[in-house]
Amino acid sequence: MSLFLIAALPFLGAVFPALLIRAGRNAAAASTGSVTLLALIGLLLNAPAVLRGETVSARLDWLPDLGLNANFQLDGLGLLFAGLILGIGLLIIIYARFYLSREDPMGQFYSFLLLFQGAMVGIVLSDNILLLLVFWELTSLSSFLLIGYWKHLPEGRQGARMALAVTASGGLAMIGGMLILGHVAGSYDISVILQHKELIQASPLYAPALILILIGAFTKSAQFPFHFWLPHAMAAPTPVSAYLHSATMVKAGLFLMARMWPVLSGTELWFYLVATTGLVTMVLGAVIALFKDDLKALLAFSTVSHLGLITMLLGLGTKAAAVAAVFHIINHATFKAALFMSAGIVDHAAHTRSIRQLGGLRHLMPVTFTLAGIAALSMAGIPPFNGFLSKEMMLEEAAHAVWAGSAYLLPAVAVFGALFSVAYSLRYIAHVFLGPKRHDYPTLPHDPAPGMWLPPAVLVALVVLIGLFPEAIAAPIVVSAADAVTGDHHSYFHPKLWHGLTPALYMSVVAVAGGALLLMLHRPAEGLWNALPRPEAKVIYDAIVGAATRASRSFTETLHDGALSRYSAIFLLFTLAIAYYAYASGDIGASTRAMQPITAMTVVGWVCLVGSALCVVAFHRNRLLALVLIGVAGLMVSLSFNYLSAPDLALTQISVEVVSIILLLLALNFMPQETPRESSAGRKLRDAVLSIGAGLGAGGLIYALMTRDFALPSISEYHLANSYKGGGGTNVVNVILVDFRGFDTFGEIIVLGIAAIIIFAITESVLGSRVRARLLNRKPWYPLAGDAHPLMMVVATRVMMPIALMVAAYIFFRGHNMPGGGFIAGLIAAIAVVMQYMASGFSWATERQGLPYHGIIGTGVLVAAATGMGAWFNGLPFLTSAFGYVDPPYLDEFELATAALFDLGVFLAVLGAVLLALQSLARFAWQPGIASEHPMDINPERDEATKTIEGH
Amino acid sequence: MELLLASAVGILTASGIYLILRQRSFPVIIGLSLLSYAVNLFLFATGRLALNQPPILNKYAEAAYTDPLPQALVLTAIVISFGMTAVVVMIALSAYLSARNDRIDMTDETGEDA
Amino acid sequence: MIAYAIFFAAGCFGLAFLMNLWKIATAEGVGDRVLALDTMVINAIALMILYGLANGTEIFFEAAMIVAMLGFVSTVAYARFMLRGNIIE
Amino acid sequence: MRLLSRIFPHPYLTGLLTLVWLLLVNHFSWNSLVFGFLLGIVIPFLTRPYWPDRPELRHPLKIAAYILIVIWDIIVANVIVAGIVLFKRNADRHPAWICIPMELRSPEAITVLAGTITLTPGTVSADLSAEGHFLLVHCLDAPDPEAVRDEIKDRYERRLMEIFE
Amino acid sequence: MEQVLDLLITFFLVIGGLFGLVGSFGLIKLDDPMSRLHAPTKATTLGVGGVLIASMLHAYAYEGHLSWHELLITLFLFLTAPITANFIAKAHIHRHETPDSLPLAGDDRKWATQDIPPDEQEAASPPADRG
Amino acid sequence: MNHWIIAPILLPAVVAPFIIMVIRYHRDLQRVFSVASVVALNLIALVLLAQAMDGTIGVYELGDWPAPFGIVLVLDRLSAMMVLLTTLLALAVVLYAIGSGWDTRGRHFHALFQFQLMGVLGAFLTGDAFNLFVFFEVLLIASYGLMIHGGGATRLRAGVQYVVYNLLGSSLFLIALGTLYSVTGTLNMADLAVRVAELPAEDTALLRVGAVLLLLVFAIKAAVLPLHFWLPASYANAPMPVAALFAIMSKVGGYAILRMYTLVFGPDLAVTDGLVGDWLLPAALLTLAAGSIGVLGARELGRLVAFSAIASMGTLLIAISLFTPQAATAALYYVIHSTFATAMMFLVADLVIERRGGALIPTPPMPQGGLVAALFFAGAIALAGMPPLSGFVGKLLVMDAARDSDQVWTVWAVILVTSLITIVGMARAGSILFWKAHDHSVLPPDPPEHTDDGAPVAADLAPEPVPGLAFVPVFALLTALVALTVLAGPAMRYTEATAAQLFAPADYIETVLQRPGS
Ligand code: NA
Ligand code: NA
Repeated sequence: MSLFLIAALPFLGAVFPALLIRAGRNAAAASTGSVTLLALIGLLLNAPAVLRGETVSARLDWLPDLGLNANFQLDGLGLLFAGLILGIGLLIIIYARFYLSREDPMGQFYSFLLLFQGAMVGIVLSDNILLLLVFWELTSLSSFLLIGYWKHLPEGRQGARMALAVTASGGLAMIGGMLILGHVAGSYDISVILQHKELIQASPLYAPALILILIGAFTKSAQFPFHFWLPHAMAAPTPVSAYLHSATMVKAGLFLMARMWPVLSGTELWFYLVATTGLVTMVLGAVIALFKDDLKALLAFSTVSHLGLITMLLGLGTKAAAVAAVFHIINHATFKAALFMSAGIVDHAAHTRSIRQLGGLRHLMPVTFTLAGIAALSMAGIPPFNGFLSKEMMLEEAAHAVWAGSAYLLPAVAVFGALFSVAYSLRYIAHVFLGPKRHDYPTLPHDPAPGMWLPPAVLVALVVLIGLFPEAIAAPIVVSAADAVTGDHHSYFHPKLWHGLTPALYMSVVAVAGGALLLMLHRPAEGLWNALPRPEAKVIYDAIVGAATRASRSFTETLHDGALSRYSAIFLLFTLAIAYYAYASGDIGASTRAMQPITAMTVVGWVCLVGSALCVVAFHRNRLLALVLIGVAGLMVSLSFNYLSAPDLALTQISVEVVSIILLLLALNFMPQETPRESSAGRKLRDAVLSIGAGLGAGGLIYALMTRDFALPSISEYHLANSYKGGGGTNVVNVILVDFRGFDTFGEIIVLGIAAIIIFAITESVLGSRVRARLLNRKPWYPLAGDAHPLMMVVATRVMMPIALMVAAYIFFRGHNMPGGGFIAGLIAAIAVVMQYMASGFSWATERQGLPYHGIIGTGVLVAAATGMGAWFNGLPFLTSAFGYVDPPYLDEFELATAALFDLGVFLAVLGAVLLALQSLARFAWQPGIASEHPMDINPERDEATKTIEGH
Repeated sequence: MELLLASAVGILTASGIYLILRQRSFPVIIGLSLLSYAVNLFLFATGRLALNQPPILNKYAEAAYTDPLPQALVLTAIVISFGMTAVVVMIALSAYLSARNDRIDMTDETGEDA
Repeated sequence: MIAYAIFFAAGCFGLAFLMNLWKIATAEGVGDRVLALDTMVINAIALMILYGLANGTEIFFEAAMIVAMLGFVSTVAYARFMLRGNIIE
Repeated sequence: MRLLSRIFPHPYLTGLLTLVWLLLVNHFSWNSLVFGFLLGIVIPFLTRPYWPDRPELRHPLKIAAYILIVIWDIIVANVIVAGIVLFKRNADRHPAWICIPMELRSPEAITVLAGTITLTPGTVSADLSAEGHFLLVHCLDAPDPEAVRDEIKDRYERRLMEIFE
Repeated sequence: MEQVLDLLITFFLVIGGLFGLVGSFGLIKLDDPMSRLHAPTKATTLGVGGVLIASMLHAYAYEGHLSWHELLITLFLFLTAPITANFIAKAHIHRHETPDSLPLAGDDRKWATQDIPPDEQEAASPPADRG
Repeated sequence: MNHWIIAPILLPAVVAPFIIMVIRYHRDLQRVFSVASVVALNLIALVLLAQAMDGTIGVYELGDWPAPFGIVLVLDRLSAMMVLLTTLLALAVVLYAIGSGWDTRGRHFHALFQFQLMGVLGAFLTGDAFNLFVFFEVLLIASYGLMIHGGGATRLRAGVQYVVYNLLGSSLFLIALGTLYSVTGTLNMADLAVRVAELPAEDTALLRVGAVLLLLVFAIKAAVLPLHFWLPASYANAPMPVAALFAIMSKVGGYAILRMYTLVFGPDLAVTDGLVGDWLLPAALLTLAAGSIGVLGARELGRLVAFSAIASMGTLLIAISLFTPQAATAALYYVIHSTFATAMMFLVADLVIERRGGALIPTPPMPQGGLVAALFFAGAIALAGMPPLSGFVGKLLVMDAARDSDQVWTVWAVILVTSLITIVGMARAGSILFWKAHDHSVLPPDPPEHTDDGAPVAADLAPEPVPGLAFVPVFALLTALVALTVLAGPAMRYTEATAAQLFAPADYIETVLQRPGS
């Protein structure tokens, strides 16, 4: 079967349990099992070739430019691991079916399990380290899900997060290492990398790459000092512990070290990093395991210890050690998985995992006792079980290893570790199964259904058989795996139960005897152990993460506390700094333009403009006054435009000014009339400095610009030259607006339209909220004057408004050739209407004649758009203008231009937008029933009329 | 003349910025309109200054014209900044009415976790 | 002669401008300031016309006209605000 | 007739607007006249909801006379006011409020009167009475308020009565 | 003829300038708010008027055609000046005058500005000094 | 005459006013037209992509005025890609807005939505600097409306901040453009490129100021530290679907930087030497750091996602600021990922908030918790850059691209460490939101008392969600991420070609400045 399919099957299969769970737990389990079985069969179909020494591979380009490709290969090592993963996986699936209770969502469980399985298979089949990284991180994620499977358990959630944090960080480190490695080797394909041992080990980047990769491996395989996450992962359901955290995932680190063994191993650095770490881990794990009362904790630390053992073997760097490592990987997987399952059975049956509450179970659970016993003896390294064989090989290798010049240190420590592992293994038997039967089990335990003890039974059978006939059963796979690791053919592998009185034998006798002795001294030893001060890894971890979280929270919330004024200050400071840097780092030539004369009149204008601006600042607390002063400033700006040959701008500025002020006054009516004094002196100083800086910046920049000529002639010369010929207008500004750059104007009226509908929308939502009630019975800030609609104003408006509209029309029509245009005309027309609103009141006016503001805006934009699209029918681009001259009888000829139509759109959009905005604001004050039925409050004529009517 | 205009732009900018850094929404809005004056004058002046040379073509006589392009740009800018002012006024008003508070900073709340 | 006259008139209105600004800066209360602003607007109209006269062009006329027409709108708006708060009730 | 008044809600206004258009264009041409006239019809038609009742003008011709008088008064008034402003010490001035009872009733007439008062001799029409029958006028310098009141009533209101009512 | 026109133009310009100046000067010199209101509403109006007439004559003298549109501005000013004055006066009355400080409004008893509808009398905050 | 180029701008510009005037009061019709328009936009975008695919550059001279005197729209690989990206995102967002009923919690949602699209698409297509400003303003003002859609005191206050800050930005934009025009005398980007290259070397200071100010403007949109402060409050308080749409808005900033500083102020241009890279890369690194720290520190889901958006902008800007074709390739790939991932996460956040509120404190289990949790998990994986989703590929690409930079170690360290921080933060949030809910100790929270007066009264603005529909776009975005991962090869070939086109601007300039035909 194709490797792609083998790797993909679990992922594809992951959907089945999630769906089939509706069809029942058996269906879910069956589907999961069959998927796994299928993959296993697929794998075994490839086995013969692999055992023959071939390498099966399947390659698919995924991201060739990056070198990340879906390249898979299957060699001995891959076959071994894949076999473990799928084989044990199958047993776990069966076991879990009976282990999980009805409350547990089993579909989810099996889906996660299959995801994990797929990721794991992916790791061991990858021939591309980037691809391997993908699967690597996936195992972290899926194990996160599986550990947190029991959501209601806090230790489950915390364990999951801890495991994720540790393994993921390792994975991230590994990304760095792998990128370096691939860079050095010139490829990310493992098969290629393995060719370049010398190149890689010679590279200066070897050390960082190795360290980063090892961090990845160590975290995954729970090597000291990253071992602490594994015991907390035991909060997961026992099948998960058995599968991920003893048999497979924690072996991924070992797999990686084995994978990279040919290129990375054999250096001092490798030896001291890997061997030492392994050794320390092995001893530490063993010691801690002895003093754990929780069955699973005991097994967890024993796992840590055995992983350390294997790591050490790989670290030694000798081929024989590598072979031993491979062999022990198999053996550990068998007996440890069996032990976990038995622990699960005990937990299930006795509703406790605490050794202190157990003992004497052999009478109640003979089957479990037998299985657990054999597995534990194998773990202890007692003949004739497989654990004995690999431990012998380990001790053999340790015996010949020289650490920092000392020939004894490493063997001694190894024995010490082995001794402890004997002790805890025996304790697992003695304190749980042996001894007198107790009467205080939480519930009376009994052997479980076969479905639950058969899986471990299968593994235990392997434990025994491998122990008895290693050559027959284990040799082929071990050899081919070892070949894959060491890179030579037919590695030496001839384990025997008895091969004479070797140092290894003495060492293991010492270990067994010492172990047994130590177990008898367990009580005092425990007292001693508890007396020892030892750092609790979880406490430290929690402290670190907690501190990090608090730190980042306070960092974030201090900087992003919503103080806009600080945000703006930072923005200004940064801008000034960068701009100054840009300026200072460039060269500036001398000014090239003659300046315009300074006349008395301009000085007066300057004084007024600047004076009004400064007054605004000085008096800004009185908000109404600030608005008056803004009005002055606006007037002065408009005069400046006029003086500097920009009549169009002057017109626009002045009309915009009026509308803005009306808008602001409408808003101010509902806001506080005074701004309180609340800035500290320091704050004011800061702001003053910043503003002056900004002022100097802007002023200096524009001065420098004005006093220099264009480096190259401006494109506006073309506009001047073609405005009349091509645009049909003599007001170049207007022609630019409606023709050369009509598209800008199109966008601009849309901005206005949007502004208006936003204002409308806000009004709607505010008036639709609780605010409305408060608005309805709000009291004015100050007592109001009488005579809301004074007679004189009303009468004057009746004349002024039509005239204003007339002026608007005039401004509109002349715009193309003289200052003016649709925009200004629109504003004037709007102001004319507003005049009416101010005179007789909004409600009266709208009751007399409601204007469809939305419609006007929409029409405006659509007219402009339609005008633009008109050009399409001549096969010309959007907004291409056309104009011609009409010569009617009796009258002089006049011009017709599509630009005028476009300008009409502008006119309408502006008119509608301004009115909709003002109307929305007016609605805040509008209260039902106040609509006066008369245009003016006081009207003697009207009163007389009514009197005479009453008279008759 | 250039000096006067530049200094005016500078002072308008400074005044505007100072108000924008205040703590209540209304002065900030006032500051924004002062700033928009400054920016409009700035943009306008990038066409260089000319007296009595409005870009209205004279069909009959050769005449000098000031640069019309910045004027068109400023017109667009004025319109847009008007729209923006309208919107910000409205939002500020609604914010004040809804929150009974016209502070521009939201530090009075525990984070901004709305 | 006319040139001098224009210069004289402009001088007067310029001076008037400064007086208005002075009033705006020093007056107590808003009412007087609005009045001063209104005056300023009217003076501005005069100045625009004079500028047109001085340059012999009518291009600046519309600006003056619009100011004349709209200047009073903002003045009325300010006053209405002082009277009624809501200017288009 | 009704149709006519519907199309021409305010004939005087139409005339005024046409004139305004011609002034705007600032040189006479038939185009302008026609176009201005059209607008002069269209615009009042659009705005007539805001000017429901059409004012009655009894003697339109007397308007001209009135305008001339007012213009003359304005000129005189300005000289006087200038004199007061420039040469009279504030202490010597006698500012005063005066209340003017009006016979005029139509809002248009009242407005014209008030406007005239404001534009002429040191007087500003400040406010209207609650029922609109009295005008509150402020005098810049009026040693004898009664005289001022009588002059206003005699010189302006009487003429306006002739024109409007 | 030229000279006459020039003289006229000059005359109107000078008059205009002076009146404009006086108007704004009055704004500063006069010591009570209502009196200040007189100066601009008239003097300034005439000041602008003078300039406008000058401008019309100037057009006649130098562009050869009579320019009428200055009349528009005059029209606008005459139309609007009373309104602004009226409003500013009302604002003043509202904020600074009491019924006792004004003459009695005949039979109508109250002046419009002080004739406040009962439901609008009480305010959120006590009227502070708001000029 | 090929009018396709302007279609994506005109269509929404016409649909929106139509919605405003004709069907203002017909919610369902509005929905129909809005969706129809977005679907049409997608088709148009595909056509444009097909046109740009082979590397030809399309120019549309508005008003038939030759460049540089008129405004031109330019279609190249980059703009085509960004346009399609936008329309795809828009489809997901508009469907979600309808499905969740968000579009009915205030007025004119669909009109504003269309205008927003118009602005964004215009910004991607225009070849004129000032026109770019106009489209920035269009998209900004529309975004103001969308950001405060639905009202509510806090949202409105955040809205004020958002608007004010961006108004500062707009002012800066005008100053920058003015400066550039005043020095070069042109506004057309291609013409700018030509003229900038011809500038005398002894008179560069003013141009440099203009160039750097422009960069700052774009940096604001791209939320580059320390100009990012506007983002968290705005995004966190905006309606989540709107925030999802905003995912493309920050990309506009990135796009503009990439466009302007390859076309006009190219990396090897002497005049603007050392203006960009010198500080943009460090700033980008800090942005990434600040973002991930914010993720870890967040108390509230909306802010968590907002900060992860900042982080992903940081990663993007790292790639951009390297200014090499390889880095640009990575950046463009990452743009796609970041847009979809951020948007998806905002939508998921909305699913969560609608069910149990946004505060990161344990509450009882929510309806459809499993499904939402799965989606959250996927989104978190994508944003944290974990396998198997495109974030991982993108991260690898960026790191790989940084290899030749002398900052390589810093870049790698920052990227890897921040990924870890993000992972921890996301795990924390997910565990609180979805696992802790099942803890037996968790009690339902007290009903919040009404502090928020601005909130619309439920009665008159009751949302009418189409429950199933809300999940569709979320899954669609997830699918997009998966597709982007699986098809990373083809995708990267396109971005590679795009980057190549960007770094060889001669063709662009040539095509724009001479009229096709003549
Ligand atoms: Na004004
Ligand atoms: Na403005």
